[in-house]
Amino acid sequence: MVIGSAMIAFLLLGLAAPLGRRRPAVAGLVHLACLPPSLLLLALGLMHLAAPPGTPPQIITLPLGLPGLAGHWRLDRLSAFFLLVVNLPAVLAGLYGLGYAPHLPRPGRVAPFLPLFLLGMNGVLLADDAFSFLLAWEFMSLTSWLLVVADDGNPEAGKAGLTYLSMAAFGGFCLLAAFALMAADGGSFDFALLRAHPGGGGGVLAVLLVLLGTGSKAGMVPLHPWLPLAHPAAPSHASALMSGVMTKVALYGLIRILFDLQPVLGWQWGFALMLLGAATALTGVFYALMQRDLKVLLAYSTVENVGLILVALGLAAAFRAYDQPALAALALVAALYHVLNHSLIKSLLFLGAGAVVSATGERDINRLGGLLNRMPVTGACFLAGACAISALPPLNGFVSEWLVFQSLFHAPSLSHWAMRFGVPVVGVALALAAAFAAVCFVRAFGTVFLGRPRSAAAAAAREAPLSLQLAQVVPAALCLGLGIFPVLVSGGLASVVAPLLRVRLPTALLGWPWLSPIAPGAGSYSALMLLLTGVALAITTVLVVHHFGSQRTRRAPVWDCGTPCALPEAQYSADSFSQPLRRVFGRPLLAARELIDMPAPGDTAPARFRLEIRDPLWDGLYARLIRLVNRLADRVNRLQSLTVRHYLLMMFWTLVAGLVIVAVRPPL
Amino acid sequence: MAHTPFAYNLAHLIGATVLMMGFGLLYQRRMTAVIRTYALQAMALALAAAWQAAIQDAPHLYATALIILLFKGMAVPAALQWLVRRLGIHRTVETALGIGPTLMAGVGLVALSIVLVMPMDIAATAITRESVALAMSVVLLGLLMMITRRNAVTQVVGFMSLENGLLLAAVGAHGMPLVVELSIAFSVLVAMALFGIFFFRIRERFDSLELSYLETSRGDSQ
Amino acid sequence: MIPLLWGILHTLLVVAAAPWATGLTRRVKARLQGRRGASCWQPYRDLWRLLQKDSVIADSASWLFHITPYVVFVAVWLAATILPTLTTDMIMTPAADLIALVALLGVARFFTALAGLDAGTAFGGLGASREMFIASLGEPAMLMVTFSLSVLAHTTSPAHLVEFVLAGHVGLEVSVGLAMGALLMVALAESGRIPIDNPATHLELTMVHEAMVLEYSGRHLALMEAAAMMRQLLFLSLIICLFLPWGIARPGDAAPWLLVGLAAWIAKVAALSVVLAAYESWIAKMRLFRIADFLGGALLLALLATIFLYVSEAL
Amino acid sequence: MLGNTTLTEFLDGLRTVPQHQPWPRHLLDERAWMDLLHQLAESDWTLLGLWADGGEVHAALRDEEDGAVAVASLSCPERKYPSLSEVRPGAIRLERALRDLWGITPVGLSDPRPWLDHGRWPVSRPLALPRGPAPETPVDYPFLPVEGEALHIIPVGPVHAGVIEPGHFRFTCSGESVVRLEARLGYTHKGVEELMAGKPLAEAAKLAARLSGDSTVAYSLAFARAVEAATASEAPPRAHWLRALMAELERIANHLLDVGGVCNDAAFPVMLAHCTTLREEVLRANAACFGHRLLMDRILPGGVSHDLTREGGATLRKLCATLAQRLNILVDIYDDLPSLQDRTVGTGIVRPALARRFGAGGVVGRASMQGGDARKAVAYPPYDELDFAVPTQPLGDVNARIWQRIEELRESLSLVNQLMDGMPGGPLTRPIPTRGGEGMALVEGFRGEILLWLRLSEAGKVVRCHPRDPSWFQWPLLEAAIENNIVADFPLCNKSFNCSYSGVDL
Repeated sequence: MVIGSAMIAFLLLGLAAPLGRRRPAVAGLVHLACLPPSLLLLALGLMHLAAPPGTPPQIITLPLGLPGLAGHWRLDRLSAFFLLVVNLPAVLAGLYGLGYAPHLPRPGRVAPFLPLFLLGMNGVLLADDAFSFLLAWEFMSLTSWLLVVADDGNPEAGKAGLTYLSMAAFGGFCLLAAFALMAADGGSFDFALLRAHPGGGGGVLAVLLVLLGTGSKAGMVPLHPWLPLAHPAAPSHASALMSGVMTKVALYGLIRILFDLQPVLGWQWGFALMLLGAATALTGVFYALMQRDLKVLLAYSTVENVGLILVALGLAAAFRAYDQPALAALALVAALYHVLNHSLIKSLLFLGAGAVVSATGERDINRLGGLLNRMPVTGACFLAGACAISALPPLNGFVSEWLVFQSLFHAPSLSHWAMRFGVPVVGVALALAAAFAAVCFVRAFGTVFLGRPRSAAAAAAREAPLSLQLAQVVPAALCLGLGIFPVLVSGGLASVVAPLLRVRLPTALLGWPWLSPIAPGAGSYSALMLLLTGVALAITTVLVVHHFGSQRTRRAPVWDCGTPCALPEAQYSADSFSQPLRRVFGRPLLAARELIDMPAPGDTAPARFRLEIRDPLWDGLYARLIRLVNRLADRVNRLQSLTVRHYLLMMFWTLVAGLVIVAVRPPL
Repeated sequence: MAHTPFAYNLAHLIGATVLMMGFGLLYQRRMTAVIRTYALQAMALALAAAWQAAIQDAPHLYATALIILLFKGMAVPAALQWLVRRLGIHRTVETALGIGPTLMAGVGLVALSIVLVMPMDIAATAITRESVALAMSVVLLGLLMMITRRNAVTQVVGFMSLENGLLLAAVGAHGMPLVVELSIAFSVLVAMALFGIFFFRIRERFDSLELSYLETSRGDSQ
Repeated sequence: MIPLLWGILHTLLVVAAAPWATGLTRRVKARLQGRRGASCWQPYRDLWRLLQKDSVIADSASWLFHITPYVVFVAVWLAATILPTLTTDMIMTPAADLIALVALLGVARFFTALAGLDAGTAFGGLGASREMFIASLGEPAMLMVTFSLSVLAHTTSPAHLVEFVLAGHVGLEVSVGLAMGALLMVALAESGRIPIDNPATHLELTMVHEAMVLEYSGRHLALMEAAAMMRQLLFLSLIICLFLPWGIARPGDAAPWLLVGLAAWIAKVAALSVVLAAYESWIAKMRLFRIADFLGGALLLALLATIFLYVSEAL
Repeated sequence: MLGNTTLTEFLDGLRTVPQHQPWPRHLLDERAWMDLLHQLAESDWTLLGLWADGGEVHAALRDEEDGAVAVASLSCPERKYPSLSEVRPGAIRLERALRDLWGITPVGLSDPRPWLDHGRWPVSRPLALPRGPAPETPVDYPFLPVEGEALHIIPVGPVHAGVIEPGHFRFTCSGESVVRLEARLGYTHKGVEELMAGKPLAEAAKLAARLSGDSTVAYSLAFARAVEAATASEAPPRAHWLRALMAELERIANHLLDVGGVCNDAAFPVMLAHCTTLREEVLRANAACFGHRLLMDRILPGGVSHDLTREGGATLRKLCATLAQRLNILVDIYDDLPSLQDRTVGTGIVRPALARRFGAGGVVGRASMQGGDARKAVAYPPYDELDFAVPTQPLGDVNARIWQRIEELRESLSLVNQLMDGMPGGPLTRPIPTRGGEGMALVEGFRGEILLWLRLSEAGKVVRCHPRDPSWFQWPLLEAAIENNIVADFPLCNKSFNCSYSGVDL
């Protein structure tokens, strides 16, 4: 009932919005109107999660769908959790859009699609049969595509939209085929029936297709290239939703299918997922490290975090295959914890990036700088987000990373040698990714918010309006809250995971403030204790320093080794900051080359520097694919100019071929 | 012949030191450092032999240890140092593959040898899987060094480190007579002599190449 | 009550002993160079002198610059507090494990690097860029050491690791040896010593840590310096705690044992400081990009340590 | 005629200035100067120095084939002359300095920026006769352009974190990779040429001894030799030998410090500690033998001020023996330390061709295959009677410069022994006749060849004295040595050059 009304509200909003597209204020109103249904769904999710264990899922059947098939909708704990993940950022995005949307170049092209986009995402979470699921999925893809191409004045957005659309079509097709395979044996698209016949039909191919379908949407390597193009092209609050939320919806699909509908998988799948995740994490963060465009950087960072979640999911699958449900639950809790964290952090960061972009009109971080003095609230919130995503305690990012590492550290107990060698390698990859993430966000925050302004626009920046500030303060506070009270969250997640793995993870074996999920002596973490001790130490430090030392502080021109230089270039640029890593890792990974033309001493000709970076994945895979498709298209083009007889001939042959297949195919 | 876990563990630890020196050989970029690391490896090997002598109660292994220490740990490195200095090639180690990738390949080889050793059923002998894995890793690393280092001296060192791996396996095995080890030692001597001649023959080549390779293989431009 | 008391004592001890360990290293180094060297207590005087001076802050710096010294100092102090030194019976034991310790050091580094960028100078950026470059390999290596130890001992808590070692569950394992090698390499890098960084240099262009704190003065600099000293002590303690824990007091031991633990810890710190000084005196600083090989080597060594566990476990 | 002429042949028919010793000075007109320019483009004559004097510009040249040295002078009443920088890039900074000091414009000089004049002097053109006014607004000094995205600038100096001489280095980098390095010097201008003018010889000698603290012997020697040349007098033989002894001692002390210093900049302070103690022994021996640790004011025009006693001789012999022995230990340490070699080998390469183009001598030049050494090329007494080699290195990197110093140290130690063995007796000084004239001296200091030119008035006072430090031709090479190196290796390159900041800014 509640769900339905919320969904209908989204739908009506989306349909009504175009009526007022001439007036920018209407765009703000539409965003405002998105808040109640989002809040409603949020509350619903929370209520369902708070319900005592054993509460059955709510099931609704609607006469919607394919002829003869009803539409099945279901709210269980997993859906409820993801309702949280989707609608919390949605509320923030709505709040943000309230102040932000009217200033967009084309608010009329954004306002109608945002509620529809939310509708699509929520629909995916609640769908309980393949048809509804795919319908909602495609709806989500289409509306998000419309958001990507919202800025029609931007040719880049057009290109991003095209890439995205083809990738979404590919993903949707994969899922369609996967469901077809899965349903082939069970004879039904109903999830309830699929659940009742685990391990039925499809097998390897179906799982592979699911992986491709959801992976392409989540940004799994090597299916990620659309993501850093598409996410940043949308308006910032839509980027936040796409990057923070839509990738999570894709992961929801993966979890739903792998852990609920098809729970009988070999450890090899977990292993493959882990390796894919590790590759995704490393690739994502390394590309993020090389970016100059703030929003592209954030999009690549999303790829990294998706990788981290995939590793945890892979671990969970492997543990489950080895019949170690407790550890599987730990890994799955870690994955879900990170899902929640990342949706919050990435929304926060994208909203912050949006505030920066609208204050300066500049997305190139090499042209920003010194914004912390001019935009203190945005800066502080972005700092919180940067710390959180770099997994610094006591923020939430660290908790999920800690859980992932804890589950990883227990994975070597799995007996197959591939697992035993693979896990440490994945561990190295994750550790590297975590360290690179810290570098990446020191670089991003340092160049955008610290130092001196590198352009006039950055020097003239003003703090964002109040609603934008609020939309950033709330997630920043939540990041801290989710970090300080990890036991509460992981307890809740344990109840989400319990029905899937039939085991409830004990999250606090040592008592309330200590997160200790494995064994009392096996390593524990208490953010609250750390924070309290830290505060005590900080107070001591301040008291001691100020009592025994000088308290005076003078402001003076920068010292800079006695040679202050007023040029804005006399500080590290973002490119320079990451150059050492580019030099060490970029040469093998990106074929990065620095071409330096240094004139001889005394020669007054300019020295020249050029950087060549190529994406081997794009060159090697996608560029070839595009060429192939183009060539095929050229061939197919000829079909347009055939005679009627040729067309008839082709239809005939197709018919015959179809009949042959039917004849040869073994009976069901 | 029941050995205490301590005896095993120490033996393995010494073996691991030999292995680490094998990695050290791959890591070094200066000829002097390579030779010195090789000497350390040989000394660790001598220690391994001595320890085996103690725990196996096999006095002839003490002799082996002494031979290894004197010959491979001191004489050969000193000769190589002299040779290298004499030829004026004690600068950079020429690499066919960068240091980082070589080290990664090395770890891969160690993993490979562990995988190979895992299913071995060796309950009958006193050699444990671990020591076989260690020895095999050292051998493979020596091979890797011979492949990835262009310079003749480093190739010789790679060959001798490979041979250290064989000795490591040999001293761990019970009942291997002294003769075997002596013959191995002599084979090295022969190899040394051969390679010595070889060096002098290719000296001209080094002289003419030195400048160009210096510029291409400078430390930070890899 | 007793653990709380010892906890407080231990917290004060690590902050009080850090300058001494640094002073000792400096003095031994001076001796090895044929100089007389300053007294071991000189760092205390230096810190005191810095404390008395006014702090001068660049016009272009933001509020982050003010709070960073406190954040850094507290983060390192907190990390040092987690680590058992004289006793494993510590109140902070369950609050954080080695992963959290790495992360706390990460907090300190994150903020130091940001402060380096804050004033908008070339040197600050230079230091920050290099520090993060080094950390991007050092931190994973440290995590992998933790990994291999935790696979061995089934715990990531340092106090429990000590218990595990002391209980004799682990002898001279190959993995432990490899992990120790890796940790030694990481410790050199993380505490900013030669051959990675030269804390005594006056050449701006070669600095790493010093370049980041170039703009600091007065009490802020004192805090940064003290944090660096504490970080060095922390790594010495970490090596002691994981690989040479003998002598440490354990829960239930009587008070005299704590004194023994204290004496043992001081002796071990002194010994390691001397070793560090001797090592530093006989090696030149690395080329910057060679550090990638060095720390990559440490990372691979730690990886090997984990891999080798399987052979020994399969026995 | 182009191409195969020697310097002597080329200048042969031109008017020669009387009383210019020991090498001829020719007066060129505009056309002959242009011919000279063309000739320079073809030949490999080395530009030894370029300076002005009133309305004249002088260029000292040496034909490397036969070692002939000559000065070509061009009178430029319109205060401009055709620039040599096109054919001899080493002249660029000299010409820029000349323009700053004398207001004489080198026509065709591609770099219009000032060099020594930072706009902070109370006058401009301080040596020109009507001096120019000081600039009213601070002068903007545009650094050379760099093109590329997201580069950053590192301005280093003139104030440094360590106690070293002031110099500004501007790096334009992408991260650690240096795209361009430009040095800006001229923070230590003392107006020495003006101070020297009108001074009696004794006072001028004192000034000359203080031109560069670490080369006090070399500069005193150059001054004394130039004075002796101008007055056509000669110091007594024993003075020659004692001068050479002091010069070698100075070279030994400085090279020792440099070897240690380079290692110290690679964060290997042990080497510096040992080298410093060795240097201290040299300085103490100096003090014991000659009464001054740095041997300042020991060499005077006409002779030397202190004699070497028998005990002094014994001290020096003992010193040489200890030094030779302990030097070998240090060399072994250096050679056997891979971590140190790792830093020095292949770092900061100066290509021989470039060193040749700039006419760089000294350690920097010889480490890049340039064999020039005034002790051999000019063979001033007593070096014509001594047996020594001038070592060179082929590779031109930091390691080569260290080895160059080590080998020169060994040569110098052998020279000290030879000097003690063959030391003739006789008087220490011979009076300088009071007469006018022009003299030039080429003396090998520890950095390289020092040129000192002076003109004396009939009353025996200095009219004009122009000292040219070897660093003039070495500094520019530093900007090339950094190519393909990273920022962090610059201090090492710089220390291995160890050019004088003060010497190029007198």
